[in-house]
Amino acid sequence: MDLQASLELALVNLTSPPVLAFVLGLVAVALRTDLRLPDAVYQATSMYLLLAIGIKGGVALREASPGDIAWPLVATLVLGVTIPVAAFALLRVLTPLGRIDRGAMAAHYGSTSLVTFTAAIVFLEASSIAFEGYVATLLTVLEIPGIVVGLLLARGLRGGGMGETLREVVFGRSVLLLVGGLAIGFLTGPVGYVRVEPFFGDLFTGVLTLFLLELGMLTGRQLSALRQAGPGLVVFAIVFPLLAGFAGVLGGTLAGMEVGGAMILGVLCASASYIAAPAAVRLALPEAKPSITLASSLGMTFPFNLIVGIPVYLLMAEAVGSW
Amino acid sequence: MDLQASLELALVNLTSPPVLAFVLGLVAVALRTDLRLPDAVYQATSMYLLLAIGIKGGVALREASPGDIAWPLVATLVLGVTIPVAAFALLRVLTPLGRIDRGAMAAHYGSTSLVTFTAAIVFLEASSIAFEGYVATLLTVLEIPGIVVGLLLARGLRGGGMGETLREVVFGRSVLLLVGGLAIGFLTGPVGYVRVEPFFGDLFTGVLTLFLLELGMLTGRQLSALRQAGPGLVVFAIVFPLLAGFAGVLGGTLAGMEVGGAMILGVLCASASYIAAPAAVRLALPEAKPSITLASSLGMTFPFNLIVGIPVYLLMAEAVGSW
Amino acid sequence: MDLQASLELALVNLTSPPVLAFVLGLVAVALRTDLRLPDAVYQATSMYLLLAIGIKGGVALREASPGDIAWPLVATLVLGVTIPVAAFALLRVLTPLGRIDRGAMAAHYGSTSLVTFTAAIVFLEASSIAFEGYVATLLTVLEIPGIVVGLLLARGLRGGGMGETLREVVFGRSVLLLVGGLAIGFLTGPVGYVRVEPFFGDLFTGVLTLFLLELGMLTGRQLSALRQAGPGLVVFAIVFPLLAGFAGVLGGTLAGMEVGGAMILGVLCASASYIAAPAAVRLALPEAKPSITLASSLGMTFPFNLIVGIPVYLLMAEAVGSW
Amino acid sequence: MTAGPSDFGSVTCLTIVAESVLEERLLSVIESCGARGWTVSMAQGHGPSHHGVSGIEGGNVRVETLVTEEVAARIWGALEKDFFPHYAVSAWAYDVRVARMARYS
Amino acid sequence: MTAGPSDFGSVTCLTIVAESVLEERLLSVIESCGARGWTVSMAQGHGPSHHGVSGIEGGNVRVETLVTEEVAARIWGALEKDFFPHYAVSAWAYDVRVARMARYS
Amino acid sequence: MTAGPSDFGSVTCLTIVAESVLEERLLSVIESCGARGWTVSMAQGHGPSHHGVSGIEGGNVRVETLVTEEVAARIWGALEKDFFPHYAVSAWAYDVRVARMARYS
Ligand SMILES: Nc1ncnc2c1ncn2[C@@H]1O[C@H](COP(=O)(O)O)[C@@H](O)[C@H]1O
Ligand SMILES: Nc1ncnc2c1ncn2[C@@H]1O[C@H](COP(=O)(O)O)[C@@H](O)[C@H]1O
Ligand SMILES: Nc1ncnc2c1ncn2[C@@H]1O[C@H](COP(=O)(O)O)[C@@H](O)[C@H]1O
Ligand code: NA
Ligand code: NA
Ligand code: NA
Repeated sequence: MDLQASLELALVNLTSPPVLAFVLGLVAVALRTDLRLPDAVYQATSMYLLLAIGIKGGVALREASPGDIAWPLVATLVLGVTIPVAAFALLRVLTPLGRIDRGAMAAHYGSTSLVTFTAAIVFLEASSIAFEGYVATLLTVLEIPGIVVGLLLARGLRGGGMGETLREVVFGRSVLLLVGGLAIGFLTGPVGYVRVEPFFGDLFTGVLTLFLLELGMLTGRQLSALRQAGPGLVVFAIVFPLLAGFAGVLGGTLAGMEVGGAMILGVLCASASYIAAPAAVRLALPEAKPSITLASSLGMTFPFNLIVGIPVYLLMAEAVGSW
Repeated sequence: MDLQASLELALVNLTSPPVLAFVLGLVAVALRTDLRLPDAVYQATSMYLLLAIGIKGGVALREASPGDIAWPLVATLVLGVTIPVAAFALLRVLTPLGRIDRGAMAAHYGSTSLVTFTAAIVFLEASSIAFEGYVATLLTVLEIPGIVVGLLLARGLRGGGMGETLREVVFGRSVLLLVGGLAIGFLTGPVGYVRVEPFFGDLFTGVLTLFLLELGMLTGRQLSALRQAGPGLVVFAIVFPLLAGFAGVLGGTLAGMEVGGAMILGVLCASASYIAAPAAVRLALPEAKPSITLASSLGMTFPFNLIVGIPVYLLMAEAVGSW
Repeated sequence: MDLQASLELALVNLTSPPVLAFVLGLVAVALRTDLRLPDAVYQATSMYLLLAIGIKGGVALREASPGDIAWPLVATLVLGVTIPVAAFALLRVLTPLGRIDRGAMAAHYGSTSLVTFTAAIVFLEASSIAFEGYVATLLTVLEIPGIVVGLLLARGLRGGGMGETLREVVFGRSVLLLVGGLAIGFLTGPVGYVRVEPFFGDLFTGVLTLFLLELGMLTGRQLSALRQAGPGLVVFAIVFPLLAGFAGVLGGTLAGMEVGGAMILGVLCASASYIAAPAAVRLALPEAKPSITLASSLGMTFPFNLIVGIPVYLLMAEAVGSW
Repeated sequence: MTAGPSDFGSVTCLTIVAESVLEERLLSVIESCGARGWTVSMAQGHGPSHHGVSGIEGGNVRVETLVTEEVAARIWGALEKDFFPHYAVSAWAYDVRVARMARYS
Repeated sequence: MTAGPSDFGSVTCLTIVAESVLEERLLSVIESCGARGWTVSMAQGHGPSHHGVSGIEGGNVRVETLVTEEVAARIWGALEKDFFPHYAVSAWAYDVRVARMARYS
Repeated sequence: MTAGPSDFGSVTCLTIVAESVLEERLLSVIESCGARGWTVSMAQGHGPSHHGVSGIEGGNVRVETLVTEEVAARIWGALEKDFFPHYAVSAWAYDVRVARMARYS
């Protein structure tokens, strides 16, 4: 793909309604506008997004043969354990953050971002690039190990109350909806899915647009925290996604995935969670400062991935794929 | 239909997204997961379901000729008055429940379950079995008389405050939305409906899936009450739907309905209400124990109908239809 | 168009689901039914409607050539400033209302009604009459000047705190969603829109139906205020829309719009706001009596426009167009 | 707080939490007992006599009403007679300071 | 409650219910009067001066703020001046016990 | 209010506002301290130690529980130990009058 085509694709991504809604949310905060999705609707919306992504992943999983998906699953698990460790180590070099805050960051970056994933899907579909349907399964698989590893890095294996906390994370609502959705999708298959597709499929991007409007406002309110973040954190928030993204692309390609699929695995690795991880970290590591993790994941890495990252991971996947 | 085909159909029903979501709700409670559809969204969702079913019933009513629908309407009304009386009498034989609690049960079983009805529709459509469009009208018609008869059985005709209570039921939100929807559908007809079909039609099964997730959690929290229910109540919760379902199938067939339509009327009769009836009974019969009625209707009859009942009523309808 | 065809079109409008839902809301209040869309859902619904209309306007704007839209925009701006002044003056003749209340009324009638606009669109589409896509842009443009002029008429240019109030209006949530939606639609264009169309496009009429149910109930609760309104206000609420509607039709035709487009501009001018204006007026003119403005705009002008106005503005546009 | 231009005073704030199906009834009882205003919000809850059904009705309703002592006593009486014996209802009262006393009595 | 490791104390809890269109203004008044925190929830309501328009704005807003007596008096003053005369607003105050007094003063 | 047929009495109303992610934990702490009921609603808020993250979790949760003085002291202790140091939590207590004392002790 030449530069011109890449820039065009980047533009497609930048001008997709969800990304524009995120920007509108930033603008709303800058203008001090009293806009807020009511909490009840916000919570229902995030339930919808998690369940929908799970169901789609389950339907796709059923259509994949075990042979197709075995290696990608292994690659995802390995990445899910490695990436938080790498983040934890790199943060030690780049920032003065303590063990707890680095563990919290590792949990966020080890897990993955539903919204970035979806933007990548939208991007590939708009560009007519094929990818494996079961990538939604990989998203679900990648959601949890990173959080667990991050918490363990912060607390150590003998940390008191780790058991209870892990229970809260693993049986928490995010995981239940994702895994439950996966099971529903797998059991109902394409035949059953067709009846709920208008709701869980067709509406997805629109609902995501509304959700990103709210997320943009949340980010806007965090921007002041950005200023307090040292330069090391800024470097981390930009560089680490590129490293993790490359690892994901490499893993996906080695596992035999298509260019589009390897790119998505890159996106999953490069992105940081802001649905499941913040809640889990808040419960398990109350001493960690959420302003740091959110400023980094939502304030820098998320827009970076949306604007620069997504096309870059595609270029990476094309380059690696043609080796 | 042979056994194999029936089992396959039962499986289709069991693996439909709404039913699987109900099971996921049960699982969530068993795992003690803090999942809850916010009340504001839950209330809006039940408003949506009632209005949507009413509108569809109204559109179908307009397309039916008066000659087609007259006998089915008569059959439905007769069943709507008979079934609660039968439930009231059978409960006297099977259980030690007092007059008030039996009246409350009669009101629940005399009314009908929107969700079971919809599962039956989904089931028929998945199996490509034809049925009359105006069955949604019958649902609306069957909603109310059973509740009124049940309350009268509990209180007696001279019960103080019956007038005010009947007003609360008949002009309550459930009936208003159903009957109002019926009127809207009838007046707007297929031409007007086409513009709201993406919302009230296409999304229906998806919204129902979300609603059943919540209903599954509610049921999960009632399961302890199940243990307190005597064996007589368990027998009633299983046997009565079969009897009432058979009566409905018979009535539908005698009224000249197709196999699919007669089966739906059986489902309407066999199922117990948990949107309109609980609220009405709560207001009118505060001494009745809701844990008993809910454990029976939501904890036993509802899953029984979903899993076993729906295919059985179809077999009944085929058998009766071929007499 | 002959009388028969006009009556038929009026009937189409009267029996559209949103209008019927409005009537159902009135009926619910009359029957004292405890129906209420929860506030959280109501607020989310109005956010959805504003954003959706903005996005559609933006997409259409992009497809319009600057030459096409320049004159209609000028006409809309002129009308947006003239109409509130005319309303202010006419009210002085017809009613005993003071300066503040007349300014409040001018702000409502100078702004425009999203719902009436949508009913007109539904009406034109049902009647297969063409209109310019960018009319949604005109809606957005017309939203604000009328409010500002109305407030200035009430307060005078030197009114204290006008600056802060204007900030609250111009950066308020209604304008932000409309203008932000316009920008999103414009930037994303038809290519990006296609992905959110199932949400923002296909569902629109259905969501509007739910919203109008609630608005009908609100209106029902205002009906008592109607009785207090003097005869002059009743005359104004009926006659002014016809005058302003005619001005809009004339302006649209002179600006070179098609019959359908000129009719829509007439509807925009004839209708009174009840999303953006009430909030702005409440903040800026607390001494104004909301019962008067709402009884007039929601209790009389809105149903008048829905039932009589919409077909009449079409007849006007056809008559003016054939001059 | 000392008396200013407004007429400050003390009234009873009565808070009632009940299954949401009772909302309409509760408000009409409150009104007929003489309350001149109320504030209602949505809530979830759990209590000793919990019937476990408020979920199916969409949760609980939480009503606050500022009333004089007599009106409060009248509402308590109505609660004791028609609500406490049968329904999931909690209620509590405390004294609050208000301005514009005339609005509450 | 006796003084423990935390600094217990007594502050005023001021509850304000108003048409939701006023939310932003109300919060900025509260803040500029010296309140250091607040809790906001959604509500419906009815009152003697009810204008019947809160529905179209999406109901009422219910604000609770824990403040010292002086701050409470200042907020009352602002309410009396800018809100009570024109808007649908109710407010009431009562004393509550808190820990970590420093947070509220 | 004088003692009627019901057993009137006075209990402590403890109100706790916290980030909503804590809801489950908070309720189980309350229960294990001996509370026999609670009422929960949704809220938004702002406070001196505001971490600015309650938004991403869907706001705050507002818990009211009516308890005896001893239970209130126990809950305060648990809040001071496990919640105040780390989380965005506010709590306040005041005395209220109830009927049917047995329900709260
Ligand atoms: N001790 C308590 N503190 C606060 N709220 C309570 C308490 N007990 C009961 N409630 C509320 O009152 C409702 C009805 O209680 P109950 O009648 O015991 O089912 C519950 O759902 C709670 O919302
Ligand atoms: N006596 C009262 N008790 C509780 N809340 C009240 C009372 N009076 C008014 N309110 C609340 O204050 C709001 C404004 O009241 P008003 O200014 O009378 O329209 C109402 O919508 C209610 O939510
Ligand atoms: N002074 C206050 N008055 C009322 N609520 C408060 C106050 N301070 C804090 N809060 C509530 O407690 C939550 C947590 O406060 P904080 O721990 O300071 O972040 C806030 O989000 C508010 O909802
Ligand atoms: Na990641
Ligand atoms: Na039945
Ligand atoms: Na206008």
